Amino acid sequence: MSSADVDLGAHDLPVDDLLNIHRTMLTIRLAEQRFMRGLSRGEFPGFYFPVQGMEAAAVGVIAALRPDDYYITTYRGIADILAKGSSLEAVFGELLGRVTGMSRGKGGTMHMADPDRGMMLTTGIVGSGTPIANGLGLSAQLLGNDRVTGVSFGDGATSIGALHEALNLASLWDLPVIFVCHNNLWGECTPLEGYTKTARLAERAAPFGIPGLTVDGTNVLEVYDAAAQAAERARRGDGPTFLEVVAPRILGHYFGDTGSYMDEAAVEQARVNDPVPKLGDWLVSQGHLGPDELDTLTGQIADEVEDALATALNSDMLPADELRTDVFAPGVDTPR
Amino acid sequence: MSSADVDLGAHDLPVDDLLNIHRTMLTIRLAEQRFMRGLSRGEFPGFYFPVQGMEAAAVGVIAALRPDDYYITTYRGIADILAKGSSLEAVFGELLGRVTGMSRGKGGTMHMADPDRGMMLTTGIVGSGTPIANGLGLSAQLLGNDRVTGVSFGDGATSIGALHEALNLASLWDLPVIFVCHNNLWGECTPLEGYTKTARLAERAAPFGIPGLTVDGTNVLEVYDAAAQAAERARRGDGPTFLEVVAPRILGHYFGDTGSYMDEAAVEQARVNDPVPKLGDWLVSQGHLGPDELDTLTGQIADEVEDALATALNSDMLPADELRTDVFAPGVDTPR
Amino acid sequence: MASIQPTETDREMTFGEAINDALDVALGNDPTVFLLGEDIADPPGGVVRLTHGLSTKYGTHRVRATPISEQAIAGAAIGAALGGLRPVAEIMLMDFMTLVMDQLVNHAAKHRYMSGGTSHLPLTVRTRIGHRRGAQHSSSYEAWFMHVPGIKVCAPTTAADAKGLLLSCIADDDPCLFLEPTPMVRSRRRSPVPEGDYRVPIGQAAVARDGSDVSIITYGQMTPAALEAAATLADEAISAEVVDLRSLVPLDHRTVLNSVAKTHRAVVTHAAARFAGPGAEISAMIHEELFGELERPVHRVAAAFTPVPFAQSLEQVHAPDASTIAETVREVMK
Amino acid sequence: MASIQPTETDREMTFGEAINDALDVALGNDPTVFLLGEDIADPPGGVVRLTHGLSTKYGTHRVRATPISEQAIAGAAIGAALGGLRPVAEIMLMDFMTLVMDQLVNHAAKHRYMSGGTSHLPLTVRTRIGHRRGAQHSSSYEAWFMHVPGIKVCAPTTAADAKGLLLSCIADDDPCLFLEPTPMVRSRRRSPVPEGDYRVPIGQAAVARDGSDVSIITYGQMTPAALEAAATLADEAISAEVVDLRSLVPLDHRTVLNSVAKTHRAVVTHAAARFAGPGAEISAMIHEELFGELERPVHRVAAAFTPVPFAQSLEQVHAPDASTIAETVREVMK
Ligand SMILES: Cc1ncc(C[n+]2csc(CCOP(=O)(O)OP(=O)(O)O)c2C)c(N)n1
Ligand SMILES: Cc1ncc(C[n+]2csc(CCOP(=O)(O)OP(=O)(O)O)c2C)c(N)n1
Ligand SMILES: [Mg+2]
Ligand SMILES: [Mg+2]
Repeated sequence: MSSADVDLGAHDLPVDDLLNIHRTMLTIRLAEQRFMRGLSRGEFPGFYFPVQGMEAAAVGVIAALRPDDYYITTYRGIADILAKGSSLEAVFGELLGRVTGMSRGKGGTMHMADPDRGMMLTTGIVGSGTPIANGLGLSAQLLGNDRVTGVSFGDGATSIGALHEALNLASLWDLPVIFVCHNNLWGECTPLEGYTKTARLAERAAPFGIPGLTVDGTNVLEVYDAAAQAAERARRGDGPTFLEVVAPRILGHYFGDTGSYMDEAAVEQARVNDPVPKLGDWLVSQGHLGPDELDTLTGQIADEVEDALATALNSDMLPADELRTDVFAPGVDTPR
Repeated sequence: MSSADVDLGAHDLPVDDLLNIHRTMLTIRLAEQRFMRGLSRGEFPGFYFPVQGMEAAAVGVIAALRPDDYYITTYRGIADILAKGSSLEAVFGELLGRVTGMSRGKGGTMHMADPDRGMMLTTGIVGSGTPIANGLGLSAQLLGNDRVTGVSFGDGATSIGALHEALNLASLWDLPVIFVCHNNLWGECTPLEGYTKTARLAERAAPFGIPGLTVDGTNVLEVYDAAAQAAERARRGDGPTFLEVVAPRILGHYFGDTGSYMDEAAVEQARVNDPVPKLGDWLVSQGHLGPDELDTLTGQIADEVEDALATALNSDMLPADELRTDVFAPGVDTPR
Repeated sequence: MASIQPTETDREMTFGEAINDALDVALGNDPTVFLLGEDIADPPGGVVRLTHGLSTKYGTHRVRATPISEQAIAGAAIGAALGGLRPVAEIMLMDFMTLVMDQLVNHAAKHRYMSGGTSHLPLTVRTRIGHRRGAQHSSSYEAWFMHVPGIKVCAPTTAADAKGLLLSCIADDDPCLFLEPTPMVRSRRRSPVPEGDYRVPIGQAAVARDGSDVSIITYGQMTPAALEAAATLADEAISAEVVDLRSLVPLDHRTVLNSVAKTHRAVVTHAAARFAGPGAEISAMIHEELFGELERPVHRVAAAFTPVPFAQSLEQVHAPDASTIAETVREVMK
Repeated sequence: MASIQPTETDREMTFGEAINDALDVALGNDPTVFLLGEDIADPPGGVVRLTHGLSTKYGTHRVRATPISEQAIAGAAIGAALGGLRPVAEIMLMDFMTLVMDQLVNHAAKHRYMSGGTSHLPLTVRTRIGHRRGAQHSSSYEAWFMHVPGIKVCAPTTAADAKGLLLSCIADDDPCLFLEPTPMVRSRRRSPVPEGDYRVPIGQAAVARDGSDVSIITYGQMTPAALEAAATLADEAISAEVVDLRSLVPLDHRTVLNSVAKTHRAVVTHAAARFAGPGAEISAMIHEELFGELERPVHRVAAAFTPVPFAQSLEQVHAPDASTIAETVREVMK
């Protein structure tokens, strides 16, 4: 099977926007592949949580937001982070613990923050970003600006109590928050049906009076539309939306996890639905992109990725005397 | 208005059971009134969370359980505890911190446990009993007995994350647990509509595939029927039920809280629906109890209450050398 | 942000009124300050009325009653701080802080560091300790937070310090935990509190009573007991200096060490358990820094290693009081 | 429950295999034992395969994979213990223990006391520490739990102790926290572990190396570093005794004090932060109990007061290692 005969449906997004979305998705894909190749080859040490298969789920949502909107993501956040506008250098730098990383290497893989781009926080704790998103939403409400906050979390995070507290509060206060559930059907090695009887995770929002949408996360246009609708609702002051984006996991939980416990046929099906070629092929089929252009673009991005990685690898790690800075504001007498 | 013209509907419970239910409710009422009178008069120091108005909500559920079923309650637990079979002496003793208390006075008002009667734990932390109830349910499941576990919590506890984690797990594992939400329409000084947009709290159970029932908590027979149905389901191995028992609060949050922030008309209405006279009057109207018998019973129970309180007041508090016992099993070398 | 001494413009306030006043000043001066917590809006204006009147004055958008959702409260405070506000969250009691450890420890305290200093969280969490309502409503876990890099901890005793430290916490660019001892909150005693935006710097201890024979190091609810003990001891010709730490992080080592270097004897006392409690750090630090200068080992007078008992007979002997402190001081003076 | 010395029937195991073996023995011997935690069933049998094979052998009713719901896991363990079982719950990492503080501290630890001894909770919580995966996956908060009356804390270093202490925890009638350091769990080194129901008593330290000049007090992941330091120092004619605490609560004061009474010098080291860390209690205790008998103040070698940094350049200097320990010992020997 091939994804060439895919039909993403009609869409009235300007072609430039479609191309930008595609470029971002392709960048995420190539950056990830390059980084994992480096890890397998032992070019550098590190650990990594792959996003392959969820590029559309991430980019589709964030494309529907404004640059000054806020976002919170998880350890599996590279797609969100690049979509939100962080540079490849800043991402690679952080993954590698270098001073050129967006947090100068102190946060690392699971803790990327790029406040200038609205990427406010990355959590390594399942579900914990959701109550924090409410606070960002509240800040917009109290400051009287119309920024929207998106927060992504995995399907497994729906088992976490904090999410439900967050949903209730967001509903009560009509907070401009989009709860983006990246449902890849797995929490580590446990499949969705192994940890809940909830058939459709977006149902969890219903008792709180929050609209719960479920979309095909391999179709970036469908994701975009749902997110645009949620963002509009939030910006209007009508409150939160729960957006479940289903994008089956293709790789293991972390780099190095072979996913041997996953059903092969399902993984194969997920590969067929791989959102990145799906969008690329569709753009070609629609005449928005020539087949050669796609190749050229791929080459171009691969070069950018290579350059950014080289920049990161060529930059230093913080010197030991930076160990004790940034615990408190500068000048505070920090315990030894 | 009077509650005399109340209609509790037909019911096929044996009259003796009905009379026992009534006796328990009346005992709770009189015990509470006596204890609060003692507090107001300065007979003894202490603090207390009244249950007036929720006697039917508590007794109706527990009457539908077996004596060897498990229960977990909250600081507002005296109705549950007496219904589950603890003696007035053990309850007063604990409220007063005496050695005759069920926990020898170490636990006190908010921490009554009477394991011999299946009253396993009282929590002072809103919502925290619910995950623990799952464990009791699990123990029955793994030990292959058919004990059911009930856990009561307030309406305010529905805002707590732990409850939602507990619901998901109970659903997943088909645990024999009844989640009894004592909805008195208030969490401390905040009314229900002040903290959630959920119209009917039992809806919270739906996404987990748990049946959610809502009953009039001032009608003990309606409560009983719903609880009996939930208990049967649990005992059959079909899993948990969420049982919302609506019993509007009549008094303040704690003894001493005048409830000045509560709407007077609503309180008045709650008084009219007071479940204790409602059941008494109904029993009289059905001919199950003569009007004189009701008076005699009231006098009898009042005497029992008085005696039990006297016993408690006449008993000692633990001597200071018991301060450091019971931290660990006897004999463990406890830090100073 | 130097410490301002009480002036003519002082007003007599209870500890609770001083907290209310601090919040009032902060809300009045800085539009980015807002409060959130359970039952904090009018009525009732807080279960012990510490926020009374504030929602009426500043609106329920700035003094926000929340559902009973401690994790949501803490998370909202963090997010709001990220969004440019200065949230002041109330967690009713220290025992309920157990519910926000992930938000506070994993997220709030670590954020500045994890972001390499590119982002920070100016937020304050107020909570009450020493409530005396049984094992789940009375605990003192401040030692936990001392051990968490990235969060400051204040534990005032006087009304003026309560106001001055709370205003400093709110203005601070780091997460601050502000402890309010129930005995102080319940006290009807009034003492002078400076008007306006009065600040007490975080991390400065106060010598609450001068002395030369022995140093009693304490904070929060135990300071009055330490002062009472010192007064008793004065009658026995023992001159006890009382150091009120006021902040636990940063801890004012200098004031502690200066005092003990002078007296050569120290007693540390608190209402938290002794084992692995705040006094462990203080005792270790004194011994390590003033090795060879002490006449006697540091003594710790602290709560028994038990949950807080309910029975009054046990509750009374669970934590130290003026007489157990005085007794220990006499021991140390031998 | 006396400590059984390794015998002929020992088997060579890694630390991880010893834990798996302990769980296997407990499940095999006692039908009331069961395990619960995220991803603990086959496949994969635990994210680091510590429970590998157990659900296949004993069934998924006794080796239960849970949703990602730490509060529900801890609560279920408490309830199951109340119902007569001996649950062994896994919380994947110490950092996630922040989510179960209410259940563990307010409920599990206090239950025996609050019930006046009429009820108790035989439950074990296993968790990993020292994972080295950035600020939210690497923390060492064992000091918090030392300060919580009612919960025992074990921190083994060797495979044999891991097995013996875990079996003791499971058989214990009180809540026990069992710490598994990632460096040990990852280690492929095998050492002899007794077969069967081997128990190491909770609350007994081990003298991991005899010495006469100085005592290095440590536990868990730092013990190997302490031993390495001692070996290095031996070449410099410094005879360092290494005390591996093994349990933090109860803490084996006697073994510590005996050692230091002999050497008159002590260095305490751990991977937790120094300030208000476990070493604070140990240092304070040694100074207080052996006042006047020390040649030098106790030195604490511990992690910097910072969240755990990600960059290797910082991570490497964040916590102590053999060389920083040795350096401090040299200082103390001056
Ligand atoms: C509270 C908490 N518990 C456990 C973990 C360990 N853990 C890391 S990722 C993960 C699975 C999360 O699954 P999901 O939310 O579906 O996200 P995904 O990894 O699939 O993107 C788990 C259990 C954690 N980080 N936080
Ligand atoms: C986690 C937690 N937060 C706050 C409190 C303080 N508190 C005690 S009772 C109560 C209100 C609870 O309301 P609800 O659950 O409806 O029970 P009710 O008191 O009405 O029976 C609150 C907020 C607590 N005990 N636990
Ligand atoms: Mg997932
Ligand atoms: Mg209520």
